Amino acid sequence: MITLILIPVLGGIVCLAFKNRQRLCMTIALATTITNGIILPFQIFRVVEINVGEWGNLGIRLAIDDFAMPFLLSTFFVMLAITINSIRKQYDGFFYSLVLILFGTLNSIFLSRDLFNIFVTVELASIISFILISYEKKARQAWASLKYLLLSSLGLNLYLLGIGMVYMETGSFAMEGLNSVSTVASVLIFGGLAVKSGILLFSMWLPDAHSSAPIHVSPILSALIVKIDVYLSIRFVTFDSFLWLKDFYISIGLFSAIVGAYMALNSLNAKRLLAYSTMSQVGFMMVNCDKSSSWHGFSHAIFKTLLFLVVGNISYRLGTKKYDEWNGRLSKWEYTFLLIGSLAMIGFPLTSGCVTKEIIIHGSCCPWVRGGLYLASTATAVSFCRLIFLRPSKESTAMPVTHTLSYLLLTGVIFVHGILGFELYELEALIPVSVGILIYVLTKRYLKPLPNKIEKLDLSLIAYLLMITLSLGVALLAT
Amino acid sequence: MSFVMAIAGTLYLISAVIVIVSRTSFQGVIWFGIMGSISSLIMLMAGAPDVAMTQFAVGVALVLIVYIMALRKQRRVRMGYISVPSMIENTQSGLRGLEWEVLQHIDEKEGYHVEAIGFGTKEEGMKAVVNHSIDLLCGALTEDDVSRETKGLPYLETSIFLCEDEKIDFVRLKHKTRSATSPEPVFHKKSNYVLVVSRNSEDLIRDLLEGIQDLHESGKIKEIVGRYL
Amino acid sequence: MTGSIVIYFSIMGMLAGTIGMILSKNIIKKILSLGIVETSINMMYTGISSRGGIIPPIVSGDFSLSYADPIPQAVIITGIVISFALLCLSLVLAIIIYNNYHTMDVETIERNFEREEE
Amino acid sequence: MKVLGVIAAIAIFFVVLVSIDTDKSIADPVKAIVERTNVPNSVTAVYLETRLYDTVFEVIVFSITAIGVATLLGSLARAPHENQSVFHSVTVYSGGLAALSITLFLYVVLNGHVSPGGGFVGGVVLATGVVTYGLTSDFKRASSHYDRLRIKQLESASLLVIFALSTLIMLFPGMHSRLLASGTFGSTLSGGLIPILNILVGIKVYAGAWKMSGEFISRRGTL
Repeated sequence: MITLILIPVLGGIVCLAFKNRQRLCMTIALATTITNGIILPFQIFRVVEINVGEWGNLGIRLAIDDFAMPFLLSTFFVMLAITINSIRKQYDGFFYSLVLILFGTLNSIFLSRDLFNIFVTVELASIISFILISYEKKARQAWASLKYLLLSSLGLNLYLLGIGMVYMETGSFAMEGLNSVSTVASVLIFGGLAVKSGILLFSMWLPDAHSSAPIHVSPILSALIVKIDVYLSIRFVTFDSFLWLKDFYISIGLFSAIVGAYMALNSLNAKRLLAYSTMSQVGFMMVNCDKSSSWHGFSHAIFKTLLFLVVGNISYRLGTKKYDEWNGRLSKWEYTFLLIGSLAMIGFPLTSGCVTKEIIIHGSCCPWVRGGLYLASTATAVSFCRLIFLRPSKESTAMPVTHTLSYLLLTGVIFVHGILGFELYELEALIPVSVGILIYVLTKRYLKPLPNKIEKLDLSLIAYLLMITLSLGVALLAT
Repeated sequence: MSFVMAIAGTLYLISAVIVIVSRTSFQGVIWFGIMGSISSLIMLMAGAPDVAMTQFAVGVALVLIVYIMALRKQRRVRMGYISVPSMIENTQSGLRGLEWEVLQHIDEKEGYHVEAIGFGTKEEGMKAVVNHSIDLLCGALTEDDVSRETKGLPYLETSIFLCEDEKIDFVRLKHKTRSATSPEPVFHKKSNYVLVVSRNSEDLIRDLLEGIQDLHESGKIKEIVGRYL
Repeated sequence: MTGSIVIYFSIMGMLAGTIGMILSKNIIKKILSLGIVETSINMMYTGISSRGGIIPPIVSGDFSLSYADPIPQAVIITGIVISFALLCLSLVLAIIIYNNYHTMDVETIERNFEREEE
Repeated sequence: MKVLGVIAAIAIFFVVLVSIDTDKSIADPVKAIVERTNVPNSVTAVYLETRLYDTVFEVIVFSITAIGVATLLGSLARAPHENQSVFHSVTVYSGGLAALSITLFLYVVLNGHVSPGGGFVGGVVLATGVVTYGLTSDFKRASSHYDRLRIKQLESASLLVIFALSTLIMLFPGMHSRLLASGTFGSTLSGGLIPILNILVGIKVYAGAWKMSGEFISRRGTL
């Protein structure tokens, strides 16, 4: 099981050593991802636990179980698609070593059962994402990355404070200690990691960071780094001292789903639309924190990567991110993959998005939550109709083979998952989709971009601290 | 033992607060170094020599070098000044005056290293600006002092008076010891005080313009003028 | 007893750092306040380790002395080096921004970005 | 609006201050650690043997940041540092300081498992010494050693060796504890693979810290 972590990291270090030979690093990246994919099925389906170095309670424990399995699968698929897609963009060796080490770190986060080890690996993943966001050294990317850095390291310091309290109360950093820990420590641990989770008001840095990142970096951010906290929250909710979190998540998840979809509705920039919809999809995952949301994490990672790659390459080719200027200039192939991605995002039957979204909607606890989720999925439907109703141009410009290869890989996963998991009640999903299309056609002209004043550095910092005080109040009242 | 720790803890908090309220970020960095060494001292007393060594080496020595390198970005601004009472003058406690206050406000945001050089007369100062030996000249200069090679940035309206056929601006007139017999000063024309900047420092001009505009918007200019005139 | 004093002071230090981060307008000041939060956390972990005793955990044979707890200390050495790495990265980003906009002031930077947005 | 943020921060930390209970369970693992690793300095034993897994990620964080800073700063113009205002008294002192930091580096790294110290401290101490020498007196001479000693190749080689050694230790803990038990308690050669890891981490951290501050200096000019 350790090989899942060691092979990508080893590949990353070798790339680091030969970082000026670009072709060699690209082949190393491809080879490592594929070998990781080959050994993945043997590791995933056995529940295994390892004490690293047989140190028992003092040392670090790694364990695999079915919470982590969907995330490991999605990490592999996303990394494979991105490596294939980035062959034409001539990134230098350092980019591939960053991506590979990030791959290994994500695998390690999904396996580790030790709180401080999670801190170090999440910190490494964030440092890699800060460098990747500002990889093209533009001032806008540097500012988005700096905002993300300040907020995320303040959050991780609160997380460190929470672990300190856990160590004081239980005497070790093991995750089982979370069963008998004070609520304030659980709030700090939740609040510290929530800054990276993409829930609205917690991480207001997300739209800027995901929309200004380079083409092959924003899918990594949206599909993988956001899933770190989704996975950790699913795991934390199973412990006793986090019981208050389960119903707190319902309210903020629902709030984030609806308001995120509304903000996605009103954005003109395509990448910003996808960033806001990531925040609303995270809200979907958080509503009921159990295996269904981890599978929704898997399907969201796949179709969000497809969307970000397609949108990124189109905006790179046409030079503009505003999608209403794309009318009539998209090639046929690009339009079809954009259509598939948006349909999966809306939750059209036969796609993986619909399978997992329906499980969540049916699994949600009470009717008002189900109504809220339907409202959010209609709002998502309206916002993605803007991409669906773009007219492709007549002549079909050739698309590079690496792009088609990676898109086909992702669409294959979407449809296989969609068809395998097809249930009858999924036809219900057609209702929000059709209502969404109807609303879109009626109100096409009135939608104008919202002022994003809340995304300023100071305001997102204050919003984050206010949300932590809110969760502190909810936790103390609940127990 | 716990008494000593309490003292060190309060010292630590005081230096942390000073870092936050320090005016320029350069001062903040120095106090950050002091705070880092106090915290490594506390760690040593708390029985963690390894951590104290790492904190001191990383958190104080290397951090200070990196910060100074980052703050090193500030431009070295060579400022010539002609001392005019209440506009800009060199008192024993350093430079004081309305123009110095304006420059301080602009410097606060940009964080310049200002080197002040005194000049006897206007002509000397203007010659120094023309041959770019200084970047900026100030000292109650008005628009008609600005020659072609330099650039005048107006920051305060004033009026010029004719007194004994010599053009005197408002401030110098106020401080000029007028004997009873001198004729009443006659209002000559509207003009405004200028900061004379040498042409080749473009970003300095842009920053000063931005600072002056910010001063007018935020209304601080009236408050400063009220204090000095 | 000494451990809890260090812990209380470090939490107050974290409070000071967070308030500094909110109130300061200059990017370098915000990064400095972040440094204060990180130094306070590192100090808190030495407080946690010295609850049991303040004798440095370098053993010279007999285990009867009341040693400080080595695990938080070892763990926080990693934390210190990580906070240094974060600090260098944030300073580089601040310099890149300074080179384009010649200002370290948060409002002017965000005003420039809004002007570019339209 | 900022006042709201300040009030929220005060509320959070006040509740934390009130609810911290420092004397709940005080663990004392020194005996278990030292007995198994047979190394006097239990802090180094923890972060190089018990929690070696964290330290591997830690070294990767440091090297990634060092190269990341170098590439991100690559976009800026190199600042000329010919007219370095050199004060001769300072050069003598900083030269002596650099030499002293080399000896301190060797002491701290070699018996980091016996007396307080270790790879991280040693690397940073040496980097600070050499950087102050480079800053105050002659940056070109200070950075010439970087290519003469081929530290770039040494750095990536030490990263690979650290990674290989730590995977070996983690995969075969039994063998490593037998190796640890063989050395006599407290002597410099006693720590099994720990001193070797210490030296490699020291070189790695020195190279990373030197590259980072060197990049800063060459971009922003010396004092």
